[in-house]
Amino acid sequence: MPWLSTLMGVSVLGALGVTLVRNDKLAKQFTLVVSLIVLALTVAMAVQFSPNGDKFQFAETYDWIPAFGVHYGVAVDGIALVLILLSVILVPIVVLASWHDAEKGKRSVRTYFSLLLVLEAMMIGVFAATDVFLFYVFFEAMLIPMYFMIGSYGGAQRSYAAVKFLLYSLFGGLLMLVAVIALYSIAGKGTFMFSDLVGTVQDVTTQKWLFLGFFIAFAIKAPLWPFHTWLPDAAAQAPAGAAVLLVGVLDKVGTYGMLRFCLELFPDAAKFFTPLVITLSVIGIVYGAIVAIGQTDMKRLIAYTSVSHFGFIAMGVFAMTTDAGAGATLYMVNHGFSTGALFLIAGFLIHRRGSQFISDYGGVQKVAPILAGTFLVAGLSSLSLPGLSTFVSEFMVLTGTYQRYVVPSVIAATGVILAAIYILWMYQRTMNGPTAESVKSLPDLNAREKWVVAPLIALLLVFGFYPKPLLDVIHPAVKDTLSSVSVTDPGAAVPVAKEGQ
Amino acid sequence: MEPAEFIQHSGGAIGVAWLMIAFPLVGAAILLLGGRRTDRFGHLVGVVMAVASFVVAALAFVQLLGFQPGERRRLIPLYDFIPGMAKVGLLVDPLSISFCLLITFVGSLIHVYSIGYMAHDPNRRRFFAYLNLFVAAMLLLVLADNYVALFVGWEGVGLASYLLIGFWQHKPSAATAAKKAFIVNRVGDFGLLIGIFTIFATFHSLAFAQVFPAAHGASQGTLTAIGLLLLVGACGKSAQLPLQSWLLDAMEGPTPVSALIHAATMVTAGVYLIVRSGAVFQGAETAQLVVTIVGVATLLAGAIIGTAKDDIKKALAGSTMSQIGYMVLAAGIGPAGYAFAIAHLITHGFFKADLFLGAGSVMHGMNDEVDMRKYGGLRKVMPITFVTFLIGYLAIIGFPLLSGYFTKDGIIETAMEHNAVLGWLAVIGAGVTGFYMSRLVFMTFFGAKRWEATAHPHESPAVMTWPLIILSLGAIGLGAFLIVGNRFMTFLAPAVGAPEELPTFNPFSLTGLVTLALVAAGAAFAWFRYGAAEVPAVAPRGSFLTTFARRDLYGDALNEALFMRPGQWLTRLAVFFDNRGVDGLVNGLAAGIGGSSGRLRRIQTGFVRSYALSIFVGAALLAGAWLVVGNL
Amino acid sequence: MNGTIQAPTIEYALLAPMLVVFGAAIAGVLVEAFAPRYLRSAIHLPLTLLSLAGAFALTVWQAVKGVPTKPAAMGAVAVDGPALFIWGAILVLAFVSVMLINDEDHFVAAAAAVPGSAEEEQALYEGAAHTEIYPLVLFAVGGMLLFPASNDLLVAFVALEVMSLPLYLLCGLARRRRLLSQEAAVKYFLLGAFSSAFFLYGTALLYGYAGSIDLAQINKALGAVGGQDTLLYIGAAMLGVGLLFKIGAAPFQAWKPDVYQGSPTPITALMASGTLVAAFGALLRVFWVGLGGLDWNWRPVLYAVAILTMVVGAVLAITQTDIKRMLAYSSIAHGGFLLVGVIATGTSAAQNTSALSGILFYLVAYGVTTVGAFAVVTMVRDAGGEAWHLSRWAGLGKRSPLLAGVFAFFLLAFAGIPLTSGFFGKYAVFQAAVTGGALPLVIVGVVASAVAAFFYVRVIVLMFFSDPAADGPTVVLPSRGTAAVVAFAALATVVLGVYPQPMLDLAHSAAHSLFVR
Amino acid sequence: MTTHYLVLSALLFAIGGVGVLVRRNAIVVFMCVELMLNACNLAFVTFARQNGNLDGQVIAFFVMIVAAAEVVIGLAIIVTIFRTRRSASVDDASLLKY
Repeated sequence: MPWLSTLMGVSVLGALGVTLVRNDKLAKQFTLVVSLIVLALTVAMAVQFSPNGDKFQFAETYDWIPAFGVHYGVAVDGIALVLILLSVILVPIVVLASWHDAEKGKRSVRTYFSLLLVLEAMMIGVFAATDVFLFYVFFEAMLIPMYFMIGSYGGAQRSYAAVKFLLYSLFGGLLMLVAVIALYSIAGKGTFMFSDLVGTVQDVTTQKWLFLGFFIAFAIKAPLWPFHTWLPDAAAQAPAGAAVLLVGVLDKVGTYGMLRFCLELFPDAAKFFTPLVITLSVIGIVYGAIVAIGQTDMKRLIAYTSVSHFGFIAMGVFAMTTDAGAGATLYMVNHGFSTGALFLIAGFLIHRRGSQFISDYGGVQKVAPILAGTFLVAGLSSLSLPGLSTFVSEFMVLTGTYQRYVVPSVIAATGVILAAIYILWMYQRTMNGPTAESVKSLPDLNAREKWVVAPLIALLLVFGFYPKPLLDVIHPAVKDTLSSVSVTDPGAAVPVAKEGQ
Repeated sequence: MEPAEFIQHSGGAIGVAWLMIAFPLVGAAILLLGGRRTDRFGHLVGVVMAVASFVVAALAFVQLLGFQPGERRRLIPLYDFIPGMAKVGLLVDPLSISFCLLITFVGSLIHVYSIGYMAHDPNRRRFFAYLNLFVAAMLLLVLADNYVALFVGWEGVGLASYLLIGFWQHKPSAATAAKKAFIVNRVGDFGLLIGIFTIFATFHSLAFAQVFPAAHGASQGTLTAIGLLLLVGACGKSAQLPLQSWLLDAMEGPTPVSALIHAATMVTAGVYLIVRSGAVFQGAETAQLVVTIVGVATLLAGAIIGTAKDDIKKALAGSTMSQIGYMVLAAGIGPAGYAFAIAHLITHGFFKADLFLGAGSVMHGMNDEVDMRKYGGLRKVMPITFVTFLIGYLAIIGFPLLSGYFTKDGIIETAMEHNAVLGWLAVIGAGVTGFYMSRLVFMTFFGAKRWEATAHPHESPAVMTWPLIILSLGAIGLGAFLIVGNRFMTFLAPAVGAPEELPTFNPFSLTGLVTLALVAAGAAFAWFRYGAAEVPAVAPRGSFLTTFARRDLYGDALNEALFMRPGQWLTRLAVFFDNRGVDGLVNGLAAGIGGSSGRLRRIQTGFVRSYALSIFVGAALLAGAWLVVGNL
Repeated sequence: MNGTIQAPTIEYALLAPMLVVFGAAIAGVLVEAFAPRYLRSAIHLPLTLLSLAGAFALTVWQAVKGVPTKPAAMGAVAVDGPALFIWGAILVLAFVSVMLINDEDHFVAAAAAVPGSAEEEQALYEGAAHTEIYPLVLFAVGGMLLFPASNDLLVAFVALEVMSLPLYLLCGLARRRRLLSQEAAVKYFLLGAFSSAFFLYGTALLYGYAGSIDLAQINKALGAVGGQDTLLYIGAAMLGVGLLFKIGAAPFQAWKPDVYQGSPTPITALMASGTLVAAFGALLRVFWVGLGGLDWNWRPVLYAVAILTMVVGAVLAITQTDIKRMLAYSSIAHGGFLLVGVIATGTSAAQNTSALSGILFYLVAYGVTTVGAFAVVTMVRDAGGEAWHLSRWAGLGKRSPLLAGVFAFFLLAFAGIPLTSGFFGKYAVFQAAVTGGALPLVIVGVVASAVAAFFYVRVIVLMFFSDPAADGPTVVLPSRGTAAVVAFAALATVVLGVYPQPMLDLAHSAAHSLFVR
Repeated sequence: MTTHYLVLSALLFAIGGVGVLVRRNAIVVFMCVELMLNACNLAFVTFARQNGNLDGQVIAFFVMIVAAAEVVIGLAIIVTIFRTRRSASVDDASLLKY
């Protein structure tokens, strides 16, 4: 069964279907059902994935544009699989969370949900693409639905934010296009299939230039310091649901791209640039966190926390140890859930009070304890509290990095302290203290909102204590990636007795 | 005597040791997820879960005693937590079981006590949920068989502590204190994390059973680094210098919390960590030296702070700092000190919980007044509280034959043998303890009544006094039970090792006598100042030293000047830089292109002749370029 | 010689498409002369469309039958693969443009009447119309067909004039804003004539250099003739001026915004699509065939021109407030992107083929999209005619989501977003350029694309993210022709964006044999 | 020998070109363009002589025809705008700009 095509097909047909439904409420329900079907299908696919089987599974390859050597090639390895799972899990949650978001501005509700499903198809496609060109196509094309979601349904500064988002990403993408073209012509294989391109560029100088072309695009997308300034604007202006997909999934394409393309296609260049990337990541971690502390706008604050978190992910990718790589991949998934929860709950709060500014709140815990409690849990996941899944990934990234780069990982670990400051200070200012007059009559979470938050928190908890199912899938893929970069994990200085001896 | 081998275990109460964690965890889950529906019986669920946990701990203890001493380190594997990095399991050995008993027993008592103490709080259910959560996390911390799981518990107790300090979150001071506790603890955790990284990088394992036997193989430098980093973690959690500042603020939490978390159990986790990682510290003398210095410095600092506080809970908090300083000091000495450190930890758990709960009982009767200057003469109206408090007091100052006498004296003696300077400083600390604890008792229970007009002090209900009574029994007898005949040292030996030559208890050693004399002098001085003399309702200005102590040795001021203000300044700078610098560059580039577009379009004048000119000039340029290229 | 003049051999079958168009044009003139006024329109439209369709059919037939390998008409006209492809493209674009032109509302009632005068009132009242438009368009299209196929410079010059002269007139025939329209006509005419003089002078110099105006002969002479290099270089440069003027390359771009803005929108559509395609065809033929041996010489020059064109087009478009002007600058930028492809020649035939097929694909993709975009512009109206000012387009997405959506889609295609035709066009050209070693040019190209994206996106922002003005423009109910044009353009943009393979194959097979010599 | 003619042709072309740039009257501008075309003709004829074939002379005839056609169109346009604006100055027609 062509699983991946089916997933995308269902989403796209769903998107078309939504535009045909006349009634807004029906359209929402329809979208929810479609996204749940996609989720169910993905889960059905995921259980058939054998972690130690072929590297790429569920592969489908057809010629698309033979003139350019372009294929419609999709398949997943462990890394792609978990990211697709992340995407399809978040979509129904976002649909449910955005139930009333599109209604504010008298904009078309159906369009919003239709865009959401289009985006879902593209998110699946971008992670599943095994053809570099196809990846690029999805990479760029997925900007458009997000652009419309931010621009049409966002906050007051929405068009500025949307344009900035689009142009910044487009700029990076175009640089990548040059590199893609150059890769094709240098490889001279007449094909864009990833597996055929691996190892074709031998010259190190060429590798470096091509690497930069790809990397800058991914660094903008991720976003890595200093290419991050579009994110706070975009995330703050986007409706909460779109912000979740933007930060939770779209940005992961950047770090995913680094892991998949920058490392495997240009191993020597990747090694050459590792010090630079690690430095940028570490700066991003600390800087993002410090700037987050100084924010007055909740959504901007969350966006800056993500800048910090993406620093961790990039650092893990480029540390080039199995632990760090697997940790970084897991981080991508966990961060999706964690930031997703934060954005959504902050969105609920903002929706109630109509302000994004922290200073407009205070003492919400008293009037809306469930909202406050879930917000705290989401916040704690952002500061990587053990017991929540984000801890596992951050721990793995830091431990893995420490094995090779001691000083960077130590500096990065200060992010642990800074995270506590930005999260708890925000929590204190919004939720604690005497109840502010303006929030006295704030209602607590309703049933729909609880259904939005519950699965996220459940996932955070379950993977916090039992990340093995994900890691079992991720590990072989990461090992494979690193072996194609031909790096080996540093060994132990002091051998220990193995278990059972 | 070297520690025993690790043995895989299954079956019996030890085999289901995870139930100890599971019970309170389930309790917390029921209470949190159940919401208001569980309001009516929530506190009972909490108590039952804590007691159930105690029962499992007790049964496990009994089972453990059934093994030969050399076979008392039992590993119970649970599951693969982080594949390739950490398999999670439990380690039941004399050390962990001691903690389990302390935590579950004192914890259960405090649960019971809280039923009364929190009776009128609308959020009592939530309080019990957090207490249960704490117990579960604390048990995970001590039962974990590897550093990751330990860290999970470590942070878990931090979370519970955060939630409980800020339980009355509507008070800004409570919310701020909670946040401060968490953040300062995070600084410690940062050190602990790096320590764990180093362990993993060195051994490629985080399991105690693999790391400890191999520890001697690592280089001195590595072990020192690990030791110091673990110490940073311990300092955070155990409020040792320089990460002590949060503990005093933490008294914003309800008093049972102060008793359980910030006196009896959580704050001693640092001591646990150091003792548990003995294999690492014993290979790193420098690290051990630093540990002892930190311990001594903190025991003195805590004692000094305790002398100046009028807030009964803060005075006790200073005392807690000081007592943990003793434990850390002992833990830094090595196997000779481990047993005393843990023994003092246990007895301290009893008498300090007793004192805190007693203080809570007083506050309960005094409309939550905490200022001792508004107490006085309470012994008559609160007889049970008074008696139990008095026992706790005598225990802590080291009154002969009570618990503290044995355990603290053990520490001082060992320290004296290890390093005379440290030993004498510890003795001085004991003297100061005698003063500030006496001051506290005299101001509270003796002298004239200085109550507010609205106060109607009364004895607390039985649900609160019974825990006091039980705890005070522990405060009386536990020390002798553990120390006499080196019972505890022998018991712990399989877990932490013991010196080849067991110490002999000498009640008439020089050190012991001097200590007693100093304590007596301190108590007497306190009597003259606060027992016999009138206590002014408002604290006198006092000397520079008094202010120094009142202001927590300027710890907060130092933090503020060194970290907070520069931090705020840095934050503002970073935000400004981000908006104007990084983003400014991006926007500036865009504006630059837009601006040049605006200027360049003026070239398009609209006059056809100027267009013709551009064609003419263009043609000339084209021809010129062609010629230049052609003739190259 | 001997006093006997041999009759030239003319391959009428090969030239049939052009002959059909020219024949129909002449027939159109006769219709003007003899048919009664009320019938003219009814005759012209079918005549024009049928002739274009017929010419297209003949072109297809020609292509199916087999592409000739020798120039036709005594070496004057080369009907080769690229020419046939370009013919097909021009004919399709002309066909759809005529469907726009058919909407007579765009053209002046009486060109001779002074704007605002009583005569004009009268003409309007009578419903007069200049039906000469149709034969003029056919003449222009005929010129467009001949221009890229001309194999010697004289034919090229004549074709250039045949193409341009009717367009000069057509530019001045707008129904509304007649002052602007007339100004556009004057400017276009004067500058066009000026530039064709350069073209002619270049022809003269090359004739002097090579002794022939036949492109193949000139190329042959490049190596053989010595000592007259200055003549050659200046001649080639002058020729270049004429050609670059037509495609609107900087610094010869100045006419484009003014003329595009002032002309009747359907004519703008024809110019932006058909003329551009024809001019690029001619440019390629002249440079690749006539000056092919001189590529080491002209490549650096065109390199600079391409960069300047892309930058000027992209940067100046940013601050435009008039939709047609903005599209004009966009067309300049696209001309620059296409020039990148012209430079992407190489030593191997495969490289040249891929560059040529890339350009051909780009021309089709851009042409179709641009006609569609101008068709949309004709539909957004104010009281005074088309609403050109961008601020008037605010909130169009809310008033008329479908139209705005289609227009946004065209804009995204211009910007080169994947899954639109514009992306593959740009990709094809850039890929050829990278393979040809012009990487720096491609980097400038993508940076310019990013800048260009800004103003496309800005229009989308206006249409969708801004609130509509209270007295915003109305969207007229499109005539069947206009609707068909928009639908066709949208469909083509989608199909070429999602499944470009057939068109790429076509372009490739057209380019495969390259230009005949 | 033919060089003089070529120089004259170039001069005429340049004069025509400069005339387009400096003259305001549309008719005069247009005449300058015609001058440029005639300069081309002179060059063609000269080169024909130089190259010894007739092509150049034939071309000159073609150019004359084209120039005539251009005149027709050009005058029509110029007259129309003159009627509207009552001015033949090309500088007056500058509404379309920037």
